[in-house]
Amino acid sequence: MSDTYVLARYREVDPAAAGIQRLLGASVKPEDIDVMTGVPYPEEVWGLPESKSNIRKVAALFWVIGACCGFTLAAGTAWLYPLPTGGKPIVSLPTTAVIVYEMSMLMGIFSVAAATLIESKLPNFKKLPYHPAVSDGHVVLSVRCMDESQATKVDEVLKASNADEVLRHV
Amino acid sequence: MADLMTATHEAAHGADHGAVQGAMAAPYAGAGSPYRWGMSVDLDRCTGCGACVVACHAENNLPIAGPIDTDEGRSVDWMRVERYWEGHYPEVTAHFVPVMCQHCTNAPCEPVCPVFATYHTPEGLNGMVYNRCIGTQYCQNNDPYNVRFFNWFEAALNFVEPLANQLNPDVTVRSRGVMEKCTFCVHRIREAAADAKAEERLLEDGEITTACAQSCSANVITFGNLLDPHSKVSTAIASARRFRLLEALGTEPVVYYLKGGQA
Amino acid sequence: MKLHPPLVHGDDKINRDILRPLFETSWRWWALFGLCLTGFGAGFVTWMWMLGAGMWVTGLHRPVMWGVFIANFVFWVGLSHSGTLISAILRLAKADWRRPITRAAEAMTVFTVLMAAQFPLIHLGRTWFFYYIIPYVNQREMWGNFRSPLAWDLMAILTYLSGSLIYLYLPTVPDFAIARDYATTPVRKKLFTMLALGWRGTRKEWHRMNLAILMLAVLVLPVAVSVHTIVSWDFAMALAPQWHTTIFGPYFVLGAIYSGMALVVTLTVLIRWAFKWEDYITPFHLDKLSKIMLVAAILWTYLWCGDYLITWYGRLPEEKVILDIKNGGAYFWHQLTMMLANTIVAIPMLAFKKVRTSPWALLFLTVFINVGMWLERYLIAVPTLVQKGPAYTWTTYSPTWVELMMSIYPFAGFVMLYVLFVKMAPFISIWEIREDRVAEAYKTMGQAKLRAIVAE
Amino acid sequence: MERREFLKLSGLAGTAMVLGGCEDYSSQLIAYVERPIALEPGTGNHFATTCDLCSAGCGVSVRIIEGRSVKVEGLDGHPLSHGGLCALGQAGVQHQYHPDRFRGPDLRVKAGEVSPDYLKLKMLFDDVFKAKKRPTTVPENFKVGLTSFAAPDFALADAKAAEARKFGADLWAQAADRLGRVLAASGAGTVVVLGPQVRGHRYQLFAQVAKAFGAPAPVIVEPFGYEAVRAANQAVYGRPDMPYVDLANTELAICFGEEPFTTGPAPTLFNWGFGEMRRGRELVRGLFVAVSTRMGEAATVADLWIPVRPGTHGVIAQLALHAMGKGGVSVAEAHEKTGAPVERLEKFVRWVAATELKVAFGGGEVLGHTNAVETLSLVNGINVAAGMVGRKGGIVPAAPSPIAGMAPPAPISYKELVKLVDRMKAGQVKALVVAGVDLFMALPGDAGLEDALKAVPEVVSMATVPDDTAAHATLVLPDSTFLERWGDATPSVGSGSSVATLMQPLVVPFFETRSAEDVLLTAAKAAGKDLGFASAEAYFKARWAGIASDNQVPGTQSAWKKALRNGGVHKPAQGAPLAARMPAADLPAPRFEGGEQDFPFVLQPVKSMKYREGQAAHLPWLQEMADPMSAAAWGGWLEVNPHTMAKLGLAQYDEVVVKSLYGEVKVGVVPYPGLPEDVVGMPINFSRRNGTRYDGVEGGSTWEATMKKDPGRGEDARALLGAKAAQAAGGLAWGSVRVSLTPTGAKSKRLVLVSKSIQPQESPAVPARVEQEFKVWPIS
Repeated sequence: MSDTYVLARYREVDPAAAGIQRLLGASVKPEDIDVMTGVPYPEEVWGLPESKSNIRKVAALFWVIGACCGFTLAAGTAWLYPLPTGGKPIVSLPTTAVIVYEMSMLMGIFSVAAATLIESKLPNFKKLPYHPAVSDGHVVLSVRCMDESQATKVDEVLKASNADEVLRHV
Repeated sequence: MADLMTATHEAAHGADHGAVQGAMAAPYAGAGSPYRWGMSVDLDRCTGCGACVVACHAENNLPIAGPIDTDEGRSVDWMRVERYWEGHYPEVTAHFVPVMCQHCTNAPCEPVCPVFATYHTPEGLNGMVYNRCIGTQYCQNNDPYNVRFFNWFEAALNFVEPLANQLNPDVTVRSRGVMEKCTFCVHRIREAAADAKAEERLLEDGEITTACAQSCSANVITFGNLLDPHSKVSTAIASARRFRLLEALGTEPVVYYLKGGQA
Repeated sequence: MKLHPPLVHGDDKINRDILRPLFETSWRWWALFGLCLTGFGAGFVTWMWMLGAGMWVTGLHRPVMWGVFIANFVFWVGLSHSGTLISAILRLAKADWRRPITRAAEAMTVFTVLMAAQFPLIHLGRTWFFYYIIPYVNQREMWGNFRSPLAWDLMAILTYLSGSLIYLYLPTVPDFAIARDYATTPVRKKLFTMLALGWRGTRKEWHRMNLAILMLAVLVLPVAVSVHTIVSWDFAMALAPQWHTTIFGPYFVLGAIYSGMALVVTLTVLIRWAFKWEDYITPFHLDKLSKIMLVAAILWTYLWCGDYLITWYGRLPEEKVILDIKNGGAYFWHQLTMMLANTIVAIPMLAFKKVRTSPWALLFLTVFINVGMWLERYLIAVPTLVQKGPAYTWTTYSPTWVELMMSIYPFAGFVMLYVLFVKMAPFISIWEIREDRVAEAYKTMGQAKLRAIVAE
Repeated sequence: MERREFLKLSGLAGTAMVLGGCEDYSSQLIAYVERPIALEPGTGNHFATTCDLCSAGCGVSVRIIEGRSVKVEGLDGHPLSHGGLCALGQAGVQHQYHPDRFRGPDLRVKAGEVSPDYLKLKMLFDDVFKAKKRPTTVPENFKVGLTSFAAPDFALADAKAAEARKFGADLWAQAADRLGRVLAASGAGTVVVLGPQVRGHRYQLFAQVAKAFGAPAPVIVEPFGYEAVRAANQAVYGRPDMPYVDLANTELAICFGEEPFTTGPAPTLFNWGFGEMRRGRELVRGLFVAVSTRMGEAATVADLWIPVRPGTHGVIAQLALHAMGKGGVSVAEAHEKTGAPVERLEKFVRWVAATELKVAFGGGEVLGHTNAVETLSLVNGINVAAGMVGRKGGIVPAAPSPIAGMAPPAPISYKELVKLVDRMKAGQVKALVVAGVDLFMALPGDAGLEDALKAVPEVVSMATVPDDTAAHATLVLPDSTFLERWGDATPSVGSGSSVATLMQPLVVPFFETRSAEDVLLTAAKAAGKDLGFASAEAYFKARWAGIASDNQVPGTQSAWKKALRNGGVHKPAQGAPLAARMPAADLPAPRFEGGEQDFPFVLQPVKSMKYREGQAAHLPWLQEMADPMSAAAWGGWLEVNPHTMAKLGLAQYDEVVVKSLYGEVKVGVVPYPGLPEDVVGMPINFSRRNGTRYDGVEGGSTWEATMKKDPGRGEDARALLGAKAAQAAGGLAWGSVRVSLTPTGAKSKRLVLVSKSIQPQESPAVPARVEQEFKVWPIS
């Protein structure tokens, strides 16, 4: 049996945040609670454990890889097939530096974009719990429930937290 | 890394190409070529007769641009005799300077080509590979002597039949869209060098010459091996009259001019 | 003041206002698109014809190998600068007034670079072999020459284009999601579902998105600077008089920011007028943009004067002859118009708040500035070449109709892509506008005690 | 293997590249292992022959690859070319492969109207080209570069070539018949006119044929010739021929008006001499002084240029005599008469006085003045006064040809030519045979040559390439080029050697052309006057029989073969001593036609090395190359002093109408600082009314690659000259016309400038740049 999600729509942030506190109080695990919003809110708003991300590290790593690629491209290929031009050394550091710079930046940018998508599990066209009111600025809580009994319990908690709407996503 | 760079650099250019006479004595260490082609142009002998210009056209299949394109600056003269006026009548003087590709040791046109269509050969020639050229025209921009030429149109079409029968089969007719320039008659060098190699000997001085030098009855132009201290060109440029065009740019041309006048 | 989202989904005013151009198409849009398509098509046909005929159809000849084509290239690369660059700077500086501007500016970057990147190809003698420049493994075992500034150009423009595209696309994903939710026809629904990548606005997605935007801003900023620096090096690496100067890097970058800001203002004014977005783009925003433009104008003028003075003072014969034809010869009017546009008229006018906040005055001024900036590119490329090298080979240059067509081509192409983009994505970043309003609205939030302005 | 056989084979092997090959061979194959010894596919061979594009007669070495002549080079060790060759000689291959060359004989029914037979022949040859160069994908009229070529259809080309050759041969049979009939019918009314480059036994054969038919001896016409030089030489040296000016060994050379290095009687020889004089000796560097009105190439390279008013060159000769204490005029007087700067004159006097070995010679612009003979006599007088006649480093008598009776008589003078034209007009000439010269190039516009030719019932032209004379011909019998035929020459100027050069057919005649000798022999035979020679080869072999004793080396090649190999025979020699009479001291003032009021400028016609006496005008290389001084190309230009231009409000490229008493031409202006303010220069003989696509007055041909309409070369400067202006020696005083300039307000569409930056006053940096380029850097 697949997971059941209980969605709660709030017009305002405060009741939504309060709702989360109630859920936590009702011993719902923090990792089962997700918030969908139309704008980014600071993490602290929800009182949930902070999200972690490796984007910075990935970017740094690929920046270095890009630099190496740039060096290989500029210096390595010149050395593979040495053709002297204009009295300049076959491996000319100043010109190589330009390529190293551009390649590292290119790889850095690509890696940031890729890491963001991968960490966010995007693109994802599966039917995941969602409510189009998010687009209008509503806050939607999504709670993953293991079974029907838990879902019913969560339903009650959310309804009690002034949610404008509570529905199920199967 | 530093070793690698030094080694390759020297391979290409010889350790010290800055000093004038010393440069020519220094071989291309890595490449080991016994030749370094150079030229002297004695301005004191030159009469501006233009024989070299036609010789170059005949030898190298230079296209005929026609009146309109010539006026628009699209004629191709790998070799040209520049004329400079100074002053006013009657205190007027003029100078002739035959100018062709200077085959600079530090050629500014070479490194800017993104596809290696032009590069420096071990024999010191500024090589031009037509079929690699994509026509960025950057080399001409970076060429302080304006001796590179672009093929604005399909040259083969202006060699109206039967004029095309005159074409030299040793030299490519360049296609539209590529740059070209004086090659120091590289096809002559290659042919003779191959023959010499088959006979297991080096080319002797005077065995080959360029079309321009050959045509000049006033013997203005001398072509030869700068590494051979006894070659005619080495002897000719051992002169106080020697100078090179735009020498201050540091391009180190191998075409040496000998100043005209009573000096 | 509290922000009150609508009671029912699909009734949000911001969403409706900003998404309107995506879903409604007027005859005026078709007219503009048609006009641009015609111009673009005519330019493209001209290009193809030139490919068949040869470069002799242009006014180029020895030694003027780079004429209007390269001036166009530099101009369009320059225009691209104020999009990504300014957006990145403003994001990093957390300048909240940027919000209604950035999307239009970033899109401008992508499309101007797309136009600019064609010019090196247009200019090639053998365009059909352009791939020789791309480093790929081939049977000849030959690679490109990375000592050539043109190879740097390739890398820089590639990086810049990729970076700008990503930098434009990623922050638009949440807006694509909104468009997806608002779309009514199946085709649009499908399109925006694809573009939105399944974005739901979860806590993690927003966290990563914000981090990614920050990282991209950090990375793309130096790339933008390097691109125009490298374009300037195409000139500065050449041993040609007036080109071979160290000032070209910063000079080009500042010129690029200047002309780019001018185009941003032009577009902002026009968008504001066309879509009646006066509520979102206010004179306050125009004032801010104009102030950046003013700073760029002053700095550009400073560098130009420095370059001029040094050349004038040095009196190197080969540089002086080129200065002479700009000061009193064939290029006198070009230079005068350029100085009028970029300095003499622009700086005093921008000093007045009245001008800075008046959309129509700004429209006139910014278009004039870009005329001046195009002339500046032309003045960099052409006078040096007509009197370069031995005086025997000096010449003159006058463009032909081919160059004219190829100058119309990028304009038409750019506007065409831009108006197409209007149909593809919200032109103002909806979520950023909303974020701004949210941030201003809340003083205390849930469990946190926060200041009035909140931002990630 | 005999050379002739080899040539046939080489033509055959080259069918892939060349039309050549006689019809008998063109579709056969020869086994590679049995190929002639000299024929290596892809490898060039050099053969010696003689250039006949001007009267100098330089020995040349021609590179032949697979039956094609690809390059004409100087012949090493030849006394005239010294291994080098001038621009014109090198363009010989373009003469050979000129696209507008006559394809074969044109037996016209009416003068000037091309016969249907010729058109058919032309079409047949065009079909051959089409079969070899077949454009695909793009229609003919869109030849802009997309054109790609289908594989040549050699079988079709061979078939067409065979057809064309056969048809041409048939035409030749008729043509020879017709020529024979014409000669027989006209008898004493026949006039044979030959060009100045006819310097060998060709003249004797023509003379023999003329005699056989009862016609007077052929005459040689030299356009813009050296009548005055010959007259002055006759007066001073006692012989009219041109001696050897030994520049190589002299200390001071004084050149009066001549452009010896570009257009003189033997440019290669003088170039060599100049190089040797300047830098050929260890210790001595000879000085070169140029005396001229217009600063040309000689004045440019001179150590001292003495600018003189038009026609006053002789005063400087008098000054030189004065410097040597032989009368003459003083510096002050010379300055007054010539306008030359005093300090230059003083320097000149010092140099003349200080040097022992000196040589003076003249020509060029001096020849155009009414006082040319007197001036040149005074110039020769310098050599006499300095004791340089017959001395090394001075005037060396020209040695006769090693083959006696080879040299033709001197060309007729301009005055005699005019008389001939008058006789033609009067209907006294029944048949005119013209070979190797375009009479229009020798006469001013108002000479009425066109009417005269119309009055001649039979005009036979032996031109290789269409020219104005051929356009009026009733019978065109195209001569083969010097690369395709037998011939010989002895130089018209002294070279310090006794020289006879041999011309041999190096390639098969490209089109259906025949050498004039073959045509004459056949025609004579057809008319029942067999001269006893089977062919041109037999004729020349017989004439050269005399060299056998000199050259025979036992056990080696025959003398004939050796001569062929060496391109003739030559050995250092001097002619019989010259007389050394001092000329008359007086110098008449030059006369000019046209009043100073109406015609404020003196026209200085320029013999440009681009066009020479007109024989180079049809060659695209020479049309396209920049004139060394004006940097103009493709046709004519008008040289005007920049100050004059400013006064007239003229700018570069402005079109002006140049008007003289005799005619007017429209031409574009080029600033020329090397001319006085009241003199304008314009090249002559650069265009033809009925020329080829390259030298036509009106354009018409479209440049295939660029689809640009050729504006044509424009009306020639000859139109400005008057026919009556003759000198004492009978030469045309072509430099004695005054003109007016009227701007048309338009820019000239015909002016073509290779270099446009020739206004020093407007580009102050030009001299600076020159300084920089000429800067001498110390040796490290």
